[in-house]
Amino acid sequence: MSIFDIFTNQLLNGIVLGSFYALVALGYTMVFGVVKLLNFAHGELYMVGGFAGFLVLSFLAPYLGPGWLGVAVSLVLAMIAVGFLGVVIERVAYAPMLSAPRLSILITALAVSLVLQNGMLTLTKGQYVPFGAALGFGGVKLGNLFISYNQMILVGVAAALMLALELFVSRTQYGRAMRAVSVDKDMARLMGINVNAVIAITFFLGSALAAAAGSMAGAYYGSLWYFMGFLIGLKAFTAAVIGGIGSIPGAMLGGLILGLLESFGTQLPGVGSEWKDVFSFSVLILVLVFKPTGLLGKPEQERM
Amino acid sequence: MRNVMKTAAGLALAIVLGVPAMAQDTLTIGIMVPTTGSEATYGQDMANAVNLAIGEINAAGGVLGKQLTSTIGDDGCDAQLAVNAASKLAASGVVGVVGGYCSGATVPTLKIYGDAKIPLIIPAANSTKLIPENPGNAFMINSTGNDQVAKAIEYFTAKGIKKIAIINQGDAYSQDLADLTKKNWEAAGNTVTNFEVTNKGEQDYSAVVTSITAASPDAVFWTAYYADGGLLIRQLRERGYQGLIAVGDGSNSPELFKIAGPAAEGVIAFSNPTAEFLPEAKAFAEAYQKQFGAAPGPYSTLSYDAMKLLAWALTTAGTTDSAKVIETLQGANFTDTISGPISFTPEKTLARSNFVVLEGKGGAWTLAQ
Amino acid sequence: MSLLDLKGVSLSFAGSKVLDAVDFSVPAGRIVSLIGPNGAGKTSLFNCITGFYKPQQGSISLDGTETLRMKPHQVTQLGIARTFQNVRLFREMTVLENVMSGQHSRTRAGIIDAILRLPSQRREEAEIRRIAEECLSFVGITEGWEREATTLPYGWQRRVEIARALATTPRLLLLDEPAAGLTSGEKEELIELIRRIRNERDICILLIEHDTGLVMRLSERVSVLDHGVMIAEGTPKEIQSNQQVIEAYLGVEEDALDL
Amino acid sequence: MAQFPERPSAWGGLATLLDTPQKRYAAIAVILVAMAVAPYIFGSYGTVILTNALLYVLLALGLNIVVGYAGLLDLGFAAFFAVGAYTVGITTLHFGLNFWLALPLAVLLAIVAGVVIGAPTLRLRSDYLAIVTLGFGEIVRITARNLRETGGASGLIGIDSPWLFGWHIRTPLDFYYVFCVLAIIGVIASVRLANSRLGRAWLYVRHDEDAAEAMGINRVKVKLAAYVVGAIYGSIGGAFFAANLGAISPESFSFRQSVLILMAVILGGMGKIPGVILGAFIVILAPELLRDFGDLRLLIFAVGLLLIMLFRPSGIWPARSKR
Repeated sequence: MSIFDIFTNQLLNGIVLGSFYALVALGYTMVFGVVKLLNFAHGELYMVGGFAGFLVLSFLAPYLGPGWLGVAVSLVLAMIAVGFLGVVIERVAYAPMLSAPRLSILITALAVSLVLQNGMLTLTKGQYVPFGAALGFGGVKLGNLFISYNQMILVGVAAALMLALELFVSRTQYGRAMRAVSVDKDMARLMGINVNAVIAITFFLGSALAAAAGSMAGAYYGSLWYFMGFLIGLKAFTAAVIGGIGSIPGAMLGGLILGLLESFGTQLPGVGSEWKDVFSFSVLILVLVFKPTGLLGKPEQERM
Repeated sequence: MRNVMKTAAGLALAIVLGVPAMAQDTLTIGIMVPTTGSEATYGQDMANAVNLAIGEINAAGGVLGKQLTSTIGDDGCDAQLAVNAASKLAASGVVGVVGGYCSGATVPTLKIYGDAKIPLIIPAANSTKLIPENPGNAFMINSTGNDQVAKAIEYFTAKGIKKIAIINQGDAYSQDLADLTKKNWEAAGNTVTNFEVTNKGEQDYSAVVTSITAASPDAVFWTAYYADGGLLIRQLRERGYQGLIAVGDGSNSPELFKIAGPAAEGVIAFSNPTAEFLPEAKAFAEAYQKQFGAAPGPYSTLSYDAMKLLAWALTTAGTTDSAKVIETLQGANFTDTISGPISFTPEKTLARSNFVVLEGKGGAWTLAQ
Repeated sequence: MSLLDLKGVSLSFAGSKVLDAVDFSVPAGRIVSLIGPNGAGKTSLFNCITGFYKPQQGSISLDGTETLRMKPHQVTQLGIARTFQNVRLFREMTVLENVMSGQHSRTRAGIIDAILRLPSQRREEAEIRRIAEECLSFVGITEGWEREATTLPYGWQRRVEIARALATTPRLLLLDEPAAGLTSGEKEELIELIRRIRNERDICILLIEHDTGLVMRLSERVSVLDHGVMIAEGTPKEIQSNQQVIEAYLGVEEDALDL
Repeated sequence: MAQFPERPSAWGGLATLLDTPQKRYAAIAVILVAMAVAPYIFGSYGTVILTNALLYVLLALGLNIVVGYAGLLDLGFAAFFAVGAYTVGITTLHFGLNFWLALPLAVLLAIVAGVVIGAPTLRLRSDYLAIVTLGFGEIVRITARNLRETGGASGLIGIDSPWLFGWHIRTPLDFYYVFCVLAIIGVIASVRLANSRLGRAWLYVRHDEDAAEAMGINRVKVKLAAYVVGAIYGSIGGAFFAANLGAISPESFSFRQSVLILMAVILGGMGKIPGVILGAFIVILAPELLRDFGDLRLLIFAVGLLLIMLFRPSGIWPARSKR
């Protein structure tokens, strides 16, 4: 392989990985934008989404087959189920806490994350679960670059979901209400916006996106594990902050940047896979020190 | 109110921390494995196998006229939790302990079992770093990393391989194996094209795969566990890597095939003897499947043998006195195993290399030619 | 000789001008008021003087020392103290602890002194306490020092805030609408207190106030800010008859000026 | 003015409960005696667990200064714990340094690390600070995992236990008493800091940064002081942790460790010293108490944690005395 081939291959790797990060980062950023909460349980929703997709697929596979059709249907159902789970979590765990000290909410989120993680540990007895999708190996070869159909579909679906979200937030009445709540909750309430409904929709969408990422990851990579949400949760959190937390395009950009940083970091001499994460986190810290609001975040409000 | 709370808290502490009363008509075996945390899968496989052995021993009349029971000390593959678990097992009057999966978590417990003079049989943990820390009561029945590396290099050399890529997972076991392989492989005048580290639970290995295929080594050696190994193998083959793929003994589980699918065809594993290809272990594998509804894990056979060995040592010594039991173990030449005879070096490691070479064929491991 | 000098101070947020080339000075030993309609930029000017906002242009100096690039805590250290428009006492802390905060920049005990309770640290603590108590007594709060500050009646909280500012031993004290929300009796006490601060402690006073009656009685000089521009300066009498000032008030908001 | 509540203090409601010196001395005496005899009541396993709990008391007190006093959300506290442990491990193993010489070195390195990471980041918003500290924690762990000097993933093995005036601190019982002393010193230092100029400044900054600055307080400097004090606590804990276990590996300093310490601080009630102590005991004892539940115990612990947060969001320890 030439340097160019390596470059294009790593570019592709970074885009695929970045799509997952971006989908999960979107949930972080939406929830933060609307309720100013770092939802630590978000990575676990990705994990639960993966398992939900697996469960639905194992029921549907006899009828729809384990190919993309079955996966697509189970993806949608998993998104809906986990979306509701996200709403339930918000109602049960976060809503009563919104007036409590900030740190308490954060710990509650950590507790929710532990409940989901260890609940799944108990259910699966810690075993890896093969997802059971059969997606085939086909693809297109461009010189030394092989792009599989799976990768195309995956990136395509991720992009479509993100575009749909962007349209929802910028064009619909709910999206406008969401933005109003994120600017000033009390003012939005005075203007007759049902703030609780907006929060519920936000959690639903964010959780559903994480579930979409989880299901797709299960289908694409092939296995599920109760602990799989932790690492991607951390990475998506990083992506959201790099892009500017609270900003939807920022989350997408941050996800993509982090994915590319990791894939090129692996290839860089002196970084390599061994130091890849140190590299990513160092970039994160540098971004925050020199551009504290992230790349696309709004500048901090003037004080006083 | 405050006083009531305090008293209640004190009482709860006393109840829980207090030494539980031991029934006199049974002997308790401690099992120290991770049953929570990231390594829970493997720990559960091992605990199951030990309990299977205990069931059989009890059915055959028990040991020293008493039935065996077991108690699990979850070490969570974490040094601190392991110390707690070991202290609890040591304080609960176990006659012996079978356990030790994560080398890093096992090391700090050696001192505790040593101080409590409890015989410890380690079925899995095989980092060479355990050897100098052994106070004399611990016996490693898995061949050490040195043996595995020797086997791997022997195999690669025989296949005419010159350039290899080594990938580990950044944990004590797989890093030790990777480091030893790199050192000995380069000492033999060969090349290591890539030395990569992945994170556990990271599903996307595409960047590493690209990096490896760009360097086009003759073989890829994955030194860590099957769950992530399966994903890596799949991604290597999907990206058109044509060379040999070899895995260490942490990946010798049949589960590898479920995760990697057809990509695992032709994969080579250097393995301690696992159940499915050992003729002696057929009955064991069936019993295991029946009782636990899953195939045995990578260290199930050794855990089973470890329990059998401990029972044998207790019976042969004729007492639970630990000095006698340890002495018996040191002189053991125990053949009633499913993974091959067990005897020990003066360092209390397995006297022979038990490594075999396996090959993935038709979704199962077979002995390689 | 003026204590505080502002020359050509301009401040804008996101393109809109909040302060436009403001020239302003506070003569030593005087009580000066800054008035103007809502949104004229009075509090912004305060924030510039105390270092919270960084004006894009101009110069601000206290007794000849340039403060424009200083951080708020450095400005305080230099001798400018302030109160806030909406009282900002430290929650969950006692009255005394609130006032003790003023002495922070005048003391130096660090981590090691505190852990070892060195004699110097204990002396310093006693001194901080003494000054805080003295400042509280000065503003007329002689009891309830161990109460949580934010549970005090509103008028008291205002005075605690003044005591807290006094505890920084300032040369110039900025009061942002000190009479807002006070009863008429309390306002009388406030006038008395502000005069005492100047007379007994030799601290120069600059206040923002909407209660024009109070301003006229108390101030020795008055400056008027409108739309970020300083439109008039003079004695209370001069300001009362200044046509531009009257127009500014009438033109913007009728209720802003309760003459 | 008795109808107004007194302000909550670092002691929670204890100050009003133990309102006379006699009661206080009696309480202290009871606690000291209980600490002294505990190992003989709870046996060897109990001693190990209690030692662990005391280590967590120390770590949680340190993090409490950062989170509870100064209000800085630190998700990478284990990094300082690691700095202490590895400094002692490396210097005693590779350079043959005496433990008591390695200890101040560990503290010094923690201070340097605290300043290097804190100085540029402490002006950030709290959410960003959380992720920066998290990233820093991961960087430290991965670095420890990758370097040969730190023993890689296997970590360092065979760290000598220290001698003190001819006493070889070696057995679990020895270490129990050492950690008792450390915890007591930790409590005293925390109380003294809380009641000092700096301790008050932390609270001022936490409650209202602007008002604090207007009072002449340099918020970055004050926060940095809190961060550094926390780092010192962490590194001392780490140093003795290394000496006690004799073996350290990167996995002991993971994000989970940071979260566990943070939980100790918040469960009991941050900013309240008895609460933090209680929290440390809960996070160590609860998983041990639930050991018999096997797999389920982490789930039970997690659910319990969630319930506590929902029903007592500011921690278990009461803020005020309810006489």
